[in-house]
Amino acid sequence: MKKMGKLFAVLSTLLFTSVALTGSCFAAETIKLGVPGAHSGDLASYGLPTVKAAELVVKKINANGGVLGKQVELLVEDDVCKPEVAGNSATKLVSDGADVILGHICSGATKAGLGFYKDAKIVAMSPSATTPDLTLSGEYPNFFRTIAHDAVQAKLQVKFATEVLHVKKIAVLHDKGDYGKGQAELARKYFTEAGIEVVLFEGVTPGAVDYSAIVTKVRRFKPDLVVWGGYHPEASKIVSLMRKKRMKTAFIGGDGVKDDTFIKVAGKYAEGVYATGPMDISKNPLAIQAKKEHQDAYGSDPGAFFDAAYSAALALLNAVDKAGSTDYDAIIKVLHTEYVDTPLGKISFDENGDATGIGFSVYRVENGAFVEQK
Amino acid sequence: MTVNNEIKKSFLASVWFMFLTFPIMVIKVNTVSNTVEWRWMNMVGVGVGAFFLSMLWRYLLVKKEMGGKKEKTDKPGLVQRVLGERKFAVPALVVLGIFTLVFPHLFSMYQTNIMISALIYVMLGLGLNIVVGLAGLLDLGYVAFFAVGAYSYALLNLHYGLTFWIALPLGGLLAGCFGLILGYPVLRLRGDYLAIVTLGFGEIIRLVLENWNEFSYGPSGIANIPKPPLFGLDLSLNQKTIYLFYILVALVIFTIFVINRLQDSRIGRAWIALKDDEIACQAMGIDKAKTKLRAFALGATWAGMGGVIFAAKTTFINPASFTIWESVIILCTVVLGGMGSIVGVISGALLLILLPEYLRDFGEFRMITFGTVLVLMMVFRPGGIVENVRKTYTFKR
Amino acid sequence: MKPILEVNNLTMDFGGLRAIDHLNISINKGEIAALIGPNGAGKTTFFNCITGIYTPTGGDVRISRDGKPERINGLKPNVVTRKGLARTFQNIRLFNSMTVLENVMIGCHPVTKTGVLGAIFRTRATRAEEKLIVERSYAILEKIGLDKYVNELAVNLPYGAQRRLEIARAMATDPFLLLLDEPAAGMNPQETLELDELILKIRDEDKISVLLIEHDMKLVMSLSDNIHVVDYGKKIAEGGPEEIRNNPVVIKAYLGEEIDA
Amino acid sequence: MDFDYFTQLFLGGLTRGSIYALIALGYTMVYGIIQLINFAHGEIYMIGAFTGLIVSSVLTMMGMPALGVVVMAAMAAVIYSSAYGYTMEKIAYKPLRNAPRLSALISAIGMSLFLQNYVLLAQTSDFLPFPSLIPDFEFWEPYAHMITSPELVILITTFVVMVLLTVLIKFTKIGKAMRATSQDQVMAALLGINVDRIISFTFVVGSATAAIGGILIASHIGQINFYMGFIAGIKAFVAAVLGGIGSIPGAVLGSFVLGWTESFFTGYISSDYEDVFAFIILVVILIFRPAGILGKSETQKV
Repeated sequence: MKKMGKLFAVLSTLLFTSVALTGSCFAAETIKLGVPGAHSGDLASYGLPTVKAAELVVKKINANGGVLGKQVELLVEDDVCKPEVAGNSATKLVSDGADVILGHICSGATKAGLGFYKDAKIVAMSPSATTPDLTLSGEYPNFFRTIAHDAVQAKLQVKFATEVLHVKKIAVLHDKGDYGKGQAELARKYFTEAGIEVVLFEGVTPGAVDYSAIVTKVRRFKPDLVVWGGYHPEASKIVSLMRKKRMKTAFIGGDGVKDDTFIKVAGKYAEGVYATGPMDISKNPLAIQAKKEHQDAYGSDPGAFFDAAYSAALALLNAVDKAGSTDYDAIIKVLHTEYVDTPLGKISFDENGDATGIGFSVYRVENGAFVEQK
Repeated sequence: MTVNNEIKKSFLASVWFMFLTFPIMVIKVNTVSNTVEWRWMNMVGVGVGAFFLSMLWRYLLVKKEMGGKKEKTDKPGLVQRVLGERKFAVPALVVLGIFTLVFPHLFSMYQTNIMISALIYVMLGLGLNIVVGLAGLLDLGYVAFFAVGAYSYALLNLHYGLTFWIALPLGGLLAGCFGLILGYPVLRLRGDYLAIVTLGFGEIIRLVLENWNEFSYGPSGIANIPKPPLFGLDLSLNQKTIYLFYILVALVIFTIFVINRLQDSRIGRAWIALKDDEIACQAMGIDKAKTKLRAFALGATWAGMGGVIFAAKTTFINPASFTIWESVIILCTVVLGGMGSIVGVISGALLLILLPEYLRDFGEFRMITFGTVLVLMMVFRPGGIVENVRKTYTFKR
Repeated sequence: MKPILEVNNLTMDFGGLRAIDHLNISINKGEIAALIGPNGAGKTTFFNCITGIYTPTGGDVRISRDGKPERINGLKPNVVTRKGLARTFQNIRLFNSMTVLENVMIGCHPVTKTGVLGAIFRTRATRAEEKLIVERSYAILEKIGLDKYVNELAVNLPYGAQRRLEIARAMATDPFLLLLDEPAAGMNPQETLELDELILKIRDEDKISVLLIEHDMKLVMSLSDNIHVVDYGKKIAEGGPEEIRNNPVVIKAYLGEEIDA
Repeated sequence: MDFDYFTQLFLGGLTRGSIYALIALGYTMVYGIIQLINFAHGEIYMIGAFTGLIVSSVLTMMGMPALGVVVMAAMAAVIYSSAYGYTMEKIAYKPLRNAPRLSALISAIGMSLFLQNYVLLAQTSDFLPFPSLIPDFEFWEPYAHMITSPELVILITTFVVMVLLTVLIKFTKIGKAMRATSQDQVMAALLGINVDRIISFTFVVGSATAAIGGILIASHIGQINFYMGFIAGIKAFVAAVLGGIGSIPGAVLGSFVLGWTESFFTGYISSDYEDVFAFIILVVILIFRPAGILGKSETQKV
């Protein structure tokens, strides 16, 4: 008899836990903000700043009484930027009852996660996934982003290159990644359409110890401009090497390059490099404040996509607040209609889920800072 | 005296580790203010931690030495004994079976989902076990075949609309052919040379998938791969996941069945002979090339089928899922579990895949814990969790 | 009578070193022959050449199992084994992670043919074959006197038993000629005596001819019908035990020059 | 013009090969002595770079002159990497000396993960700028478009390290002991060689060369990150195998062959498939020479 009792106890515990695990249906004590992204592995440096941004936003909001009278809780999940792990992180977040998602970081991981969120009716907002069809395909009504997609940047680069730099032929390099190669292909497409000759289109291996071969090759083709698709570490290696080898060819990158770390790492070699990125926000008081918060809390400057992540966190929590509940349709409606003040400016989201009000500009590194080009 | 001695040793270890971790743990350069942050508390932590851990470490090593003194026996371990006895094995399997059947209903979709991941790795582990555990060929590019399977399904579905059930054997077959293609040129290579060439092959496959956009859609991958259909029923995501779980359970059982049969057959014995002594193996009339190719092809076939399921599970694949790390992890499941042992490989796979998932609560300490577990497991149990035991025969005479 | 193994002018070079120099040896059916010579004379190399582990630089190796001669040099070891030449190794090469019985079952490999599918589905033919080789292996072990170790791991066997297991394993391949490389090395006198009986039994009951390399002269003299002596890769003498015992060339090769002085 | 291009690619490949060589030396030495693929060797190189960065930043802030900073940072990197290599061997490999070889490999993989994440947690996940410790030499300016000053320094250093290592192994007592140990551990022990000490020493020397590689590469490419050791480590390992693992001249030659292969393939065909081609070269060479270019194909004693 005693045994039966024990068995019963075990079974009921099992049942209870399983219900508890599935149960987002219970009235949540807190508003849960899921933050999935690459927090370990080679791309960790793109994922962790988003976690920090979320931490800062949540700390501030909680100190002011939270959202809808509830405290905001962070659910941080590592997806290592791998689709299959992202699927697991996504289901974990769904199971843990996340109300809104800030993530994922990489486009591939985002694609893998979105299906789960869509099914569970949860809104996701990425600060960094720039593959155009995430929003343009219309497949994911639950997806939003606080960063412009790659086509916007590519067109801007073409415009700048033809109208300001008057280039005739270009070389396109990329890092073979999801993000970088996507950018590079759009660049090739739009530059070719604009009648500019693409003399070289090649990928480099990220993490390689040396890029002198590809730099030598670029020199041989004598392009007027090198267009880079990818993140800043490889960009700074290539630019530095080009300059060290006394090449003066202009260099332009996307928002993966428009990062202060790029200037810090490339140092004097960064001078004169162009990059497209979200409109200058260095005068935006919210952005200044966010940066200061980060410096105070972590003793270093914020990393990649920090401002976009900070803004996304604000936009999401604001939407919950305005919607008055964590109801899916209500949140989506708020996101599409209401404007919110963020470090990126006053933003809202268009019918596809792309943020409006975040313009793009071309920057040039001058005296160790990105300077907006008019 | 000995106690004193031990304390002295631990003290030295403690000092050594404080020295060792000094620049990285203590100094942090603040890049904003260009000042140096001295984190002396970390050093204290390292010192105290190293002191006690080094005591524990030496105690455990001594204990292991004592245990290891015994001659290598073929006495079955606890697991085998339990499984060997019919009166334990049957109820244990029944309980396990029932638990498996109700699992997706008891736990959330997340749990089911990671269990699917774990089971895929069980399949991969068992497949690699043929190559590494039985035939003794160190394969560091196993993920290539996994990728072949996954892309077969994704592409065949995309272009020709082939369904999961047709793609499953086809993916396996294609991967098996790749196994032969790889196996052929490397027949002459042994040990670590083989390892590096297979590693290279794995990377070649991944790089081709990454670069050849027209074929594989490059790094942006292939999305919207359908999950397996069930008589045209319109299932919810949760139901589809549960269905996939059951399919996988069935496949794992099938795998266990096949490998179990193989390892005690003429083929399996030839593999083990090849692993133990290549020259003697040939002198017994066994065709080395054929035996190796068979192992490669069969192992690859399983990876291919695993790949098809993987594609169906994530519904989105890109080359990022098929890096050398995956090969390494699969190899770890085989070695950690116990080479050649089916129960061992299953436990290894479950441990290695579930551990990082459940370690999510450790947050940022997840991967460092994982690394530590790998080292500790190998130091204290180098033969793996469950060591392989050969079949015994009885004679009535 | 036609020889079952005929080696003509066999030569083996390693780089500049000639390990075997135009060696001629032939073995007749039902014969126990011995190959002796000082250390480094090229005896094991000779075995390696005729079993396919090395490809000889020159010369011919012919076998004739059923009276039909066949050239076998250059064939792979496994093919040679299938043609009926089985061997043991000087430095014991057992399959250590398998049991004694399984070691012998491996030897049955050439006489069976189950494939992957057969093994998976355990067809009737497979089951019959499995049953057959288990019984056959057990019978061989009984004959060799290792039946008490059936389920032990090979690595745990005493030294003498390991040597005999090598013989059992070789016999399982169904040879007509057994090549034994120092079968008595490391055995005590009692074990050597048993080995002597065993080899005779193999010849008389199983009709397998034997060629052995051995340093134990007592064993060689008591067993062999014919003895071949090699030194520096060349044959220096051949004949029955008595003949060899009294051959001055052999004595010189073994004991060095100073005996004459 | 075309000859110029060829020369540049040749020099680029030479630099790249030198970098691989500095890491591959450690791989090959450790392999030669205990037949272990030390998967965590790339991490030692990363730790060398990090230590160099930390020490040089602290010293620069304290106002030390540039030359002193370079010397001190390099010394610290070498000392600490060696210490890490030594400790790693004691913890993760020594207890496994008699275990199956694959177990030691898994232990090495665990160690690699541990060290990566240790640096990630204790320092940062970000890319850190690495000061270019090697200035642009003025006298070199006319040739700088061909080969930059840091590249020149890398070439020279690699050459010096290789000569020193050869001397160490060929002509010193401990070098002889190392060779003896790598041939036959048991026999070496019987001859009174302290095998444990020799193995530790091998790890120390291997780690030291990796550390030199670490700071040279870091100052060449100007940035470091906790993950930098992984790919460099794999490439160096490929190079070591290509040349014949266990052989020191082999590791160097293999590194150059790999470096040139990558450089010329990128230059004349496409960098898209640069690694594919590197691996194909590896496969082809191993098919014709299964023990690598300079490796002795050991004929097994039967």
